[in-house]
Amino acid sequence: MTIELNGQPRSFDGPVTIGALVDTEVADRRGVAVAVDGDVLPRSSWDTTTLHDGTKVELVGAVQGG
Amino acid sequence: MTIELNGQPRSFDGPVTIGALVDTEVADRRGVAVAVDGDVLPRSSWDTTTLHDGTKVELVGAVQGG
Amino acid sequence: MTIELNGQPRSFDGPVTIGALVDTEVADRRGVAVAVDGDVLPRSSWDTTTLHDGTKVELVGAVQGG
Amino acid sequence: MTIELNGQPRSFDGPVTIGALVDTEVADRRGVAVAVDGDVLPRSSWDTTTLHDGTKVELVGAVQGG
Amino acid sequence: MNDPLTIGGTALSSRLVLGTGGASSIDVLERAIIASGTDVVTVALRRVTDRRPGSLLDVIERTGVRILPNTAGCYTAGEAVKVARLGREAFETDWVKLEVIGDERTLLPDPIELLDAAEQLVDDGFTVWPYTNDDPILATRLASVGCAAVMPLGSPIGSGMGIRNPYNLAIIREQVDIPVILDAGIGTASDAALAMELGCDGVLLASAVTRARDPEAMATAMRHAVVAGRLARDAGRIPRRLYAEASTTDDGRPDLLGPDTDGRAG
Amino acid sequence: MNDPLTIGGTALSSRLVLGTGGASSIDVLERAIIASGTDVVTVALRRVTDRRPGSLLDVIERTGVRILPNTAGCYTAGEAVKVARLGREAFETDWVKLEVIGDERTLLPDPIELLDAAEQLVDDGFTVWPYTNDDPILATRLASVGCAAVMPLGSPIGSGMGIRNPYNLAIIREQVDIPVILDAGIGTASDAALAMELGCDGVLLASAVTRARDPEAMATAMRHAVVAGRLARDAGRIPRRLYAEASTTDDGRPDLLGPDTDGRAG
Amino acid sequence: MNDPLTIGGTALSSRLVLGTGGASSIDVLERAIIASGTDVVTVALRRVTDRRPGSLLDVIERTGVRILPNTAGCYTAGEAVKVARLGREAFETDWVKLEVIGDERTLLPDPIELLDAAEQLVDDGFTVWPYTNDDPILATRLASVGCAAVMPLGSPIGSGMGIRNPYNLAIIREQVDIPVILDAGIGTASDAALAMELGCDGVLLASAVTRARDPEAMATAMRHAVVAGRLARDAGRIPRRLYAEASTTDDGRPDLLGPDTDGRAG
Amino acid sequence: MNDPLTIGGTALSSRLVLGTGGASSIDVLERAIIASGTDVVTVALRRVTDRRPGSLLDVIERTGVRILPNTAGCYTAGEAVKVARLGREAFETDWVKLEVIGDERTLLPDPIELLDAAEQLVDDGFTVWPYTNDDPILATRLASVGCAAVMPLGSPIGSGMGIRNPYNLAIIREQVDIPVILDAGIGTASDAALAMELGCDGVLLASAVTRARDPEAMATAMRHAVVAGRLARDAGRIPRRLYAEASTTDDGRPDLLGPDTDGRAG
Repeated sequence: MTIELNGQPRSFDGPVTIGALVDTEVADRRGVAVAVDGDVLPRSSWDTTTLHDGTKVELVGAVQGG
Repeated sequence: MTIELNGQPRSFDGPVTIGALVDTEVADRRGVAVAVDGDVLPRSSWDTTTLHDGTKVELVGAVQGG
Repeated sequence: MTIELNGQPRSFDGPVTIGALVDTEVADRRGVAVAVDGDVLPRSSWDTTTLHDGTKVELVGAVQGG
Repeated sequence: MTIELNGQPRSFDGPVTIGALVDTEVADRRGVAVAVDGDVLPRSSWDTTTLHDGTKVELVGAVQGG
Repeated sequence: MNDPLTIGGTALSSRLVLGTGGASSIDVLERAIIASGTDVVTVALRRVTDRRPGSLLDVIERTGVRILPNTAGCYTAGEAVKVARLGREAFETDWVKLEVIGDERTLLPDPIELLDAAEQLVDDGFTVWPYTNDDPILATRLASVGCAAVMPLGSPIGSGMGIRNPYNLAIIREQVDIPVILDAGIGTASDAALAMELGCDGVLLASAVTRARDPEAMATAMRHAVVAGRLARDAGRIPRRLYAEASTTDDGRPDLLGPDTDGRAG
Repeated sequence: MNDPLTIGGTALSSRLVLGTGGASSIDVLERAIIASGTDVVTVALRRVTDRRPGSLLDVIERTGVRILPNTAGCYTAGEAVKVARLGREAFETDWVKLEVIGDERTLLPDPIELLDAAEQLVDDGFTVWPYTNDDPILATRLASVGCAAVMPLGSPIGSGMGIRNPYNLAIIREQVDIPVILDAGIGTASDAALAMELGCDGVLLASAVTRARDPEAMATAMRHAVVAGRLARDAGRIPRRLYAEASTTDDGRPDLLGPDTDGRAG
Repeated sequence: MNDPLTIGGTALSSRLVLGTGGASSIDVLERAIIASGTDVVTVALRRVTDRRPGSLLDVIERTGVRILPNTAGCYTAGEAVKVARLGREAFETDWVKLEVIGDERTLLPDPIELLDAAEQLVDDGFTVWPYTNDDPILATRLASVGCAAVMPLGSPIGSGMGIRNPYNLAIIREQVDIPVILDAGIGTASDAALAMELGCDGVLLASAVTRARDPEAMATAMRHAVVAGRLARDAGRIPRRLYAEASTTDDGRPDLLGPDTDGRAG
Repeated sequence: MNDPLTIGGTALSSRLVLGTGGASSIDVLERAIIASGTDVVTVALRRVTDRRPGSLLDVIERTGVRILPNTAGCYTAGEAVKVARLGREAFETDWVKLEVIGDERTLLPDPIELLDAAEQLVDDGFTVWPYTNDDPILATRLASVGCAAVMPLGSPIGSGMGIRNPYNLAIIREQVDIPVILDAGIGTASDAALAMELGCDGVLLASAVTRARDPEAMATAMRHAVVAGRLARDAGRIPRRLYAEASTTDDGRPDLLGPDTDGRAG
């Protein structure tokens, strides 16, 4: 299964949840957020939402900004 | 038949056109315009448009303005 | 003997020093200064300088000022 | 005889007037003025004033200026 | 100068547009129009109250200027569109000075209603001259919907405060490729000259002339000021410097040392 | 306009005085003089370096303007007095633009040396036009010693910074009863117009014209600007207000309520 | 001072909001946050590029300030709404500094997209702090759709040009009854003080501190400046006058006439 | 801050000097002195009219501030010199705020009399703080005759017009190597901060505090403002730019395209 994470392709075998994806990317979940196929996914749904082939995921975190 | 001209009631017996109404109000048709029931009436239709009971007519002319 | 103090005539009988004059005018000598006939008189000379008939004395003190 | 003209030495044999000096320097006398040893010499005295050894002459003319 | 301002395909020889509001009499207005040298005057529409509303039109015809009908007093796009259409019927012109006001105290334009009305009127075939604030973004949007010019304010209508934010006008001039006409806020001649120096293609003013103590003299002043500012813009001004730059050379200064000078002369 | 400026008994039809410094060529200068419409130009004196120093004078004679000799580059009263006398001999005029500089970087006048020189030259029969700073007290003192005019700066010579302190100029205009001519700092046309609006009787400028990209065009701009500012001053400008004042009446606004308006129109 | 700023029901003891953009390092930022005394800092969201994006959050937690997520870089209402929702998920706050930009060179807000986004976010339960231009009409509309504050600019983001149009800020302050926070354009301490004197309830700045040569010192300066401006506003400043008013009485001046004075002393 | 201002060998911890004129009561003055944090207050001399002129001195002793006697009201050098000597006798200090006024309406200093008096007083051993106009040349001359500081005005005494010509102050700061203290014209806190940002070493003000509606609050505001301006000057402000500079990077902006966005987001 191949998804797109922040514009880059990523492959997995077997089902993966958003929560699992987040945990592979960042050391802790503070201050990050996720959009799936252009819609913001509430934090509460991360562990119950699974990725499908072609899913576009945006994973964002805090940066300095005015 | 009673119409409203610039917010004031006006009565007529028998049919009257907008053009006739305009001519009773101003010496010449230069620089004036008419709206009937909230819509602007083209100059070309003045003589073919007749008033009905309750018609609301706005007759406006040029004034100094910035 | 008549002198002029701050533009007003003042009379005395017998010799008077500037120091004595100052003491009759103000409760203490802090923050006051004296000019005699247009020249500033050092504090140290007040008690050794005597008035003469017609002497013009200016006695000034601190006021609020920008 | 050596004089100084505008800071440069100039030698002449025999007597020379300011007027003659001016005429050797400029094509016409319009718009020029002369100072001799630091003092301005009236135009009217040019032809009656002669140079002496060591005389300092300033000869100035019109230039663009704000 | 042979330097016309072209708006909606029409070339205007004067870069000054005169608003007719505020004149104490029709005669004063006529003399001001003539003195200003303008080619275009604004006119408003109100309910007819006498049989001869035409005297203003007579002045306009005598002076040979064009009419730019305005939508003064409108607060919504819908209302402004209708008043623009009334103007088209009354004066048989598709020109309109579009005003959609957001607040009666400041008479500042409402950006949302203004853009909406501008779009409707352009679609309806009008040559739209929108009175706008000095926001470069709104000016760009007005240009992109097809307005013939943009008319940013210098300061509120009739305030005489001149140009409060010259930077915004300079940015607008850079960002749109249609004529920019300063509208509102001019108080005196130097304001009009400054507007042109900032790159405006023209100036529209009313109160500064009509409410001056001597409208005819002020109209003449404004005519000269707009020409002066336009020429100065094109002439390429000197740069600003914190310090001085001598306009006279120091070379060849005479040595005039004498008893009464102190040596600094050298 | 038939509104001459009279200085030292001479009536000048133009209120613009042109400094000749900074022009790239004598031809450029001649065209600028003509375009400016001025009656008076300033000239400096320097050591003669060629046999024909007269070309500048030829231009001045052709254009029919008067010469105002200056004392540019002097740092002391004694030196300035001598240079003024050289000018009198060179040009056979008792007019002098008196400059006594205090610092070469800012070219600002030295108030003490300036007043001293002015007094000496007035006593010697000169018609003294002192270049001064914008201090109203010094201006009053220059007037009291008999100067024919005072010429306060707007900003440093050649800086193009315009009028940095309009208040001082307004105060000077109120406090002296001789002509006030703004000298130095003008960068563009609106600066010259503003100077006149503040009450100045004339404007003297050099670099703004001679160093502009197109001196002839800028000279024309300045001619218009000075006329514009003078007229505007006399025409009585409208007051400044924080808020707007409508130039179109609200009376008689038509009622155009319809399905596509939201009711705010009433 | 015990004079809190209350926004969306939250009382803030400091009236200074610090943007975190532009700091050369996280340590510099931390010292600046502490020196500024602020209670609130802005934060942006970008794609995660390393496993530990948290260091900025650690600073925020250590300093005990609140997070105001922004929507920097959005050009449309739809995009800004989504970024706001990302911020809510990331930081578990319903606060949002709403930015919808209309042009990348000026970074000025797009009034139409901004109002649209503000309305959507208010409906979605956000406490909306919109970054807006200085147009009083747009500010009024933002207030009317339920924004918690309005944040007009003084000049473009990062320009350091200060407050270009103080009049508009004063009018905004009069016309809305929610907090007005000056956002963008502050260059130095006097700009921040002036903003408060004009009636702003707070100041938001980033570059002025983070890009100063010494961010910690400038942050301290801004803390004092905001307090100074707030106090001065409330203290009731003296009126401006063209002329002087003596702060020392003339009554009782001594008569010191003597040989070395002239008669003016009396 | 540990950043003392040293004048005539005395280090002052506060850079604010408070004039005592204009306070409605001695108690109001005392609270203002304390709130301002100043180390120095000015005092004038007038004919004694009651037996206890000392209450002002009591306040000064209680608050522990130093006295800077002034020569307010003098119009000639001779008179000012005598008043300075009276002050030395009255307060046993060789400090003097030298004022020599040229005109009672503007209270502007007379440059010629001022320089003359300054020279006499320096020769007589005084530490001279001259109140001067904003002319850099006069400031340089005052420094060259040995004044301990120069105190240029921002605008006329009591006018509250702030700093009318910031350029002159900046030039003065560059051209003299003694302390520059802005004296006169301050109206509100941002004026004081600006003075320090321009490079002034201190600020002297009276009416701005004593005639404010709440003198104690304004004194506190001025204390903060002077600290803010000083820190900002030293912190190195960001440069001014006509256009924006983003404080948030565009790198890593998420792609949130969806049905409700219009594509500009990319």
